[in-house]
Amino acid sequence: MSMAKKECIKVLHNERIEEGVYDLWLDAGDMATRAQPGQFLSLYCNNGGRLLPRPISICEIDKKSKRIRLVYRVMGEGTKEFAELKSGDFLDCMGPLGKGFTLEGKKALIIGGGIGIPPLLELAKQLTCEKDIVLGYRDATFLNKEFEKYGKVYISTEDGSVGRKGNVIDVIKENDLTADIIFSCGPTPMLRGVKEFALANKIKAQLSLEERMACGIGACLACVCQSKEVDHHTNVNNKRICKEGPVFYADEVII
Amino acid sequence: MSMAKKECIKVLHNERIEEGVYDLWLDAGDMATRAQPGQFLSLYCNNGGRLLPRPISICEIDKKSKRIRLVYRVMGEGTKEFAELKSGDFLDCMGPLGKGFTLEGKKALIIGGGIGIPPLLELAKQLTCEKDIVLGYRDATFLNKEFEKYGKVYISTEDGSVGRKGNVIDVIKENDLTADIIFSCGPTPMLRGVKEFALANKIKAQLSLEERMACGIGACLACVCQSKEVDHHTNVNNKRICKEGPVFYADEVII
Amino acid sequence: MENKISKNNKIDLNTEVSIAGLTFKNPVTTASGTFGSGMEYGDYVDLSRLGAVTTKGVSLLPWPGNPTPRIAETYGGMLNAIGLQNPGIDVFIDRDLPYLRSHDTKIIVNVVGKTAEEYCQVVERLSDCDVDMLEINISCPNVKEGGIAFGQDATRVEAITSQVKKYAKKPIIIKLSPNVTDISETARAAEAGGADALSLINTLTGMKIDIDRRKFLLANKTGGLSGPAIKPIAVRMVYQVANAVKIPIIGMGGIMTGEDALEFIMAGATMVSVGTANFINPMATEEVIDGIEAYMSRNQIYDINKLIGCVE
Amino acid sequence: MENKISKNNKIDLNTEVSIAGLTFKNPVTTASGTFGSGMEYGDYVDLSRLGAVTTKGVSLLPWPGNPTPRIAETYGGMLNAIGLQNPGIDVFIDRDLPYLRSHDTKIIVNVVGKTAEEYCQVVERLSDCDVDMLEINISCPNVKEGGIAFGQDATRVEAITSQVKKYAKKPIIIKLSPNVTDISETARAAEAGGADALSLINTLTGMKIDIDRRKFLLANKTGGLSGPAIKPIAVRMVYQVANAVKIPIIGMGGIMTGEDALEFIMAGATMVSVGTANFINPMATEEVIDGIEAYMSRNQIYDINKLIGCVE
Ligand SMILES: Cc1cc2nc3c(=O)[nH]c(=O)nc-3n(C[C@H](O)[C@H](O)[C@H](O)COP(=O)(O)OP(=O)(O)OC[C@H]3O[C@@H](n4cnc5c(N)ncnc54)[C@H](O)[C@@H]3O)c2cc1C
Ligand SMILES: Cc1cc2nc3c(=O)[nH]c(=O)nc-3n(C[C@H](O)[C@H](O)[C@H](O)COP(=O)(O)OP(=O)(O)OC[C@H]3O[C@@H](n4cnc5c(N)ncnc54)[C@H](O)[C@@H]3O)c2cc1C
Ligand SMILES: Cc1cc2nc3c(=O)[nH]c(=O)nc-3n(C[C@H](O)[C@H](O)[C@H](O)COP(=O)(O)O)c2cc1C
Ligand SMILES: Cc1cc2nc3c(=O)[nH]c(=O)nc-3n(C[C@H](O)[C@H](O)[C@H](O)COP(=O)(O)O)c2cc1C
Ligand code: FES
Ligand code: FES
Repeated sequence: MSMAKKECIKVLHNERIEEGVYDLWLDAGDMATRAQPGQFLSLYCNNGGRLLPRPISICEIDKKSKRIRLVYRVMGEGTKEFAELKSGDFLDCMGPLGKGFTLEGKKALIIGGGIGIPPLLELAKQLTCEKDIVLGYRDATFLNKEFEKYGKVYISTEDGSVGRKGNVIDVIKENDLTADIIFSCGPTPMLRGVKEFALANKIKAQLSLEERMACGIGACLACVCQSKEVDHHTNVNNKRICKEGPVFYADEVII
Repeated sequence: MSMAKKECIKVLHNERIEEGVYDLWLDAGDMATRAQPGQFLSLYCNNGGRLLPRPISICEIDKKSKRIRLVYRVMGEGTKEFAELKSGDFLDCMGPLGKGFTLEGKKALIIGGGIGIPPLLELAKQLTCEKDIVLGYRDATFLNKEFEKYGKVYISTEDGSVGRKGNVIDVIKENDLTADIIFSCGPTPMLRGVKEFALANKIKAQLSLEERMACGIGACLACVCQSKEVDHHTNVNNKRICKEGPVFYADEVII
Repeated sequence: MENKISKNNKIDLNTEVSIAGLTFKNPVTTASGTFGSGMEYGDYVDLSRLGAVTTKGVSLLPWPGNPTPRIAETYGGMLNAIGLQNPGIDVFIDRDLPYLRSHDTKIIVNVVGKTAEEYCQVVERLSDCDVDMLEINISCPNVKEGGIAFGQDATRVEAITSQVKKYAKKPIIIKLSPNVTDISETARAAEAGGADALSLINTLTGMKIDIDRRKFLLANKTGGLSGPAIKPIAVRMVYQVANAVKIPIIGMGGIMTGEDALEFIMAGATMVSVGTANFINPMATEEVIDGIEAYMSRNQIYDINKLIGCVE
Repeated sequence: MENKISKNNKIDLNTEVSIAGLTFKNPVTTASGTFGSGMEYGDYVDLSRLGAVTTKGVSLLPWPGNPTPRIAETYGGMLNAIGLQNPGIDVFIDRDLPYLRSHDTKIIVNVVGKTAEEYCQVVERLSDCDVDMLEINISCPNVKEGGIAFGQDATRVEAITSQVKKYAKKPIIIKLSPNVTDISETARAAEAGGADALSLINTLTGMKIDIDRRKFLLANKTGGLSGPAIKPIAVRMVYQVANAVKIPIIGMGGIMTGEDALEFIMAGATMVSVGTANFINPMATEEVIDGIEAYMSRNQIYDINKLIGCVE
């Protein structure tokens, strides 16, 4: 019967790439075949005290070798546990989940902030149009070299240690970047800024949102965001980030 | 300040020696130096859902290499978890705990039943007097070869597959075994039989008892057995198996 | 798909139970609010294997629910303050019901309201629908009106039960709150009001504080605690209620495995619901059924009904 | 032993709190019944580091407690039905008290009885002893008489509090039961009766069934649930009570770490007790203190009193 299931997946590689940021490759089997940029996996902890899944976006998909790459930051006990995984260990996962990015546009602006940067890598890879890439960090950078293959990369850091001191919007304005489609993922204040910029410049924008999740598959209604229109499923102004999202058009949601 | 503590101990070896019975060697450091036959260790689970320690008696002590051997049977989820330990893994332990066997007597009868057999091995090793060893199993035997170094070994099995068909008391009676001291560990019905035999034959007997434990160090009063005299500590007819025991003289306790 | 042994077992084992004259193929249903409208789990489990599907609470009009964050993880459990978001009875009847009916399982509809009248209106709307039982949720801790306010007071439990009964053409289950001094009192009140069955427990009110931000983790401040952490409380309450009333009980609270379910059955539950476990393992419901069957075969118990309330 | 940084922190940080005119060097004490008479943990922790030691419940005469098994493990917690075994007030005064007094910590004596008179008699016997506070346990779920029966009814809570107060020369803490519909009612009743402080929560009544033997796991059938599983309920109740009364609160229920303790403090507790955690880690009390201090340094909070009830 079951087409989808929770699976025990082998860890191929797990490495610290920056203070508190880890790079994890999974032997994901069918999950890799089905995965789309912008979708996420639910990862489960080993420690029985922590029951809920941790949603982590897909950073890269290698359909040929059926591998999926995740890049995550250690935030609490669950991600701390993941940081200790070694090659050959096993991890319970479910996915790919949610609705990812829609590949579209002629000139794209990819805007990532902090740990919102990883999900944009596979997007950048799959997106064939012309693109500018703006990455905002607090201080230390990661993954930026890998983006260079896919477009021109602009960097901002809060402390000015790399690239421009400031935020992604500062970089965009300074460089007069423009596009007919924006793809963005990052902290909510940044997404608000991106939405505002997109509106002001009449650019279509796809934003990847975050919320605490329990089921990850649309059943519990934990992860809603406010939607502009009454949503078809909920019949109220709510959309489920795990199901209708995590990627939404900026004008669909109130953030 | 602390002399005693909960420690993270390295697993040297963990091997199945019989269906559901495992042999575990720990790199026990100071614990090994202090350990006495009949004492136990509190082992903690890795899975955060299972919080209480599992008491496991010490089977062998290697003071020179500071190693402790435990032999345990998989009963529930906790021991199932221990069964999966591999050399090099770490395990949280506390101990050695409780009061072990008092080495005494001129002619000893060592009587073990099932998973009560392991704690008698170190005793047999340290006890210098003459001794007969009676081991009762349900079917498959384990550790019996190792006891042969220390005395004459008699075996009973419930199904008669090895040794005499029947229980340890049958073997003792059949072979007219006698002694001035009995040391015994095993299931409660067997210990009752041993106590009865000891009383009838006026033999002093030390019995190792079992009860569910929470603290393992005498604080919670979970693990009491009924004592004949009003106990000094509790001021009622109760003794703590983890503290005054697990080894008691047969006439101290009501079982 | 299934191997021979389990096929044979199914022939030998009777897992059928009945409540209020209805027969369920096995005692396992889903806990309201944890299984969506069933559709979401259709990819993971065969809904036709379940004794029943219990739906998310449904109200007269659409409810938007509480602001986020709506959930928080706790040790061995979770808090939720969804606030009974639901699309309202019309969408439920038009969209969710036909989907559920296309499976060979019973349908239990969880009903919520802000006033006694609203409960009755939903019950009335469902009277002529093809559903099997109604579960009246008078115990949700996450909405200001209705919900738990009804469920904590025996007099009000009896009153709302008898009101709802007037409008109901289907058997009525009253879902009890565990946030009470003596659950056998509210249970007896529901029985006196004419309830056909009881379900328990709903969630226990709890709170989590984010110490770094020094703020409540949930937007709603408090939420309902569920998951394995609460199982011992739930089993105790089922045992207590089974000894206080004659009507059948649907037991829930932290069921993750067949073994957990059997504790509730032995304590006196005729059926059990799997809730939070669905989030941790989307195949949990089927695995609970498998676990119960495996226990029965292992212990040569051929009729599940022999296990109901058998603890000594 | 200690490094410089922690020495310095101690100078900079004020962890002193006060209750009923008494000053405690830090807000951490032990939960009654989980720390023996203190002696058992003396090998593992430096008792002089604790704000206070709270003793096991002590009664007039020795109590033998319940038959075994007295405990059962549950998911993220445990059930206990020790039944308040204790050697009686005489042995306590002769043996345990001098040991505790030899350490630089406050002593809180937990008092139990089967009747109101018995509580009063124990309190009277302790009047002239060198103890700091008395904690009246009217909430133990594991004894037939006294205990929880008193603690679930507001009228009786007020009555017993005022009776006990007549005999007490030391400040009185009333320990509340969580097995109630509305804990702020019993809290207000204790305050009205003259309690100097409240402690909460005692254990939640639970049950575990051994499905293989089809019997209750505990000889007493039911037991009290404690440990991290219950923390969200305890934090909620502390917050609720802090908003209902003016007297200080000692919070407990599942505290394993300094972070857990801080949740209770932010919810409104002036002190916290570490209970079940001692069984899991005998150094838990000291580690909770270390954790609180580390949080304070990290967040540059120099006075713990600023954190009491600060959640928003
Ligand atoms: C769709 C989606 C995609 C994500 N992709 C990534 C990614 O690619 N890389 C990455 O580092 N992080 C990502 N996150 C955030 C990540 O899920 C959290 O950092 C992680 O769950 C924290 O777990 P923890 O146990 O370490 O923290 P704790 O705070 O101990 O977790 C406690 C609970 O809160 C939840 N939680 C805590 N923070 C968040 C958060 N920000 N979002 C959702 N749930 C949270 C946890 O899942 C858990 O249930 C994503 C979140 C979402 C919703
Ligand atoms: C002093 C002492 C020495 C022991 N020595 C040995 C030994 O050398 N080898 C061995 O195989 N077993 C020994 N046991 C029994 C062993 O402790 C249990 O088999 C084990 O705790 C079961 O844990 P579990 O998680 O597998 O079972 P579960 O049933 O899942 O455990 C649940 C809880 O019950 C407790 N529990 C279950 N059975 C027992 C029991 N028989 N005695 C005490 N607590 C129990 C567990 O510790 C745990 O807290 C000893 C017990 C005691 C008291
Ligand atoms: C996310 C979530 C939503 C819930 N929604 C409802 C609901 O709509 N109606 C209801 O009666 N109970 C609701 N409940 C309570 C469950 O049905 C169940 O009573 C409770 O969670 C205990 O079972 P569990 O521990 O197996 O989850 C909800 C529980 C959760 C976790
Ligand atoms: C084994 C055990 C014995 C207890 N004995 C007592 C007691 O004698 N008096 C009392 O007031 N509370 C007693 N309690 C309750 C605890 O003091 C505490 O209120 C409860 O366990 C919750 O805290 P925790 O989760 O940190 O353990 C006992 C708890 C346990 C686990
Ligand atoms: S996490 Fe359950 S609906 Fe999104
Ligand atoms: S286990 Fe706590 S006193 Fe023995």
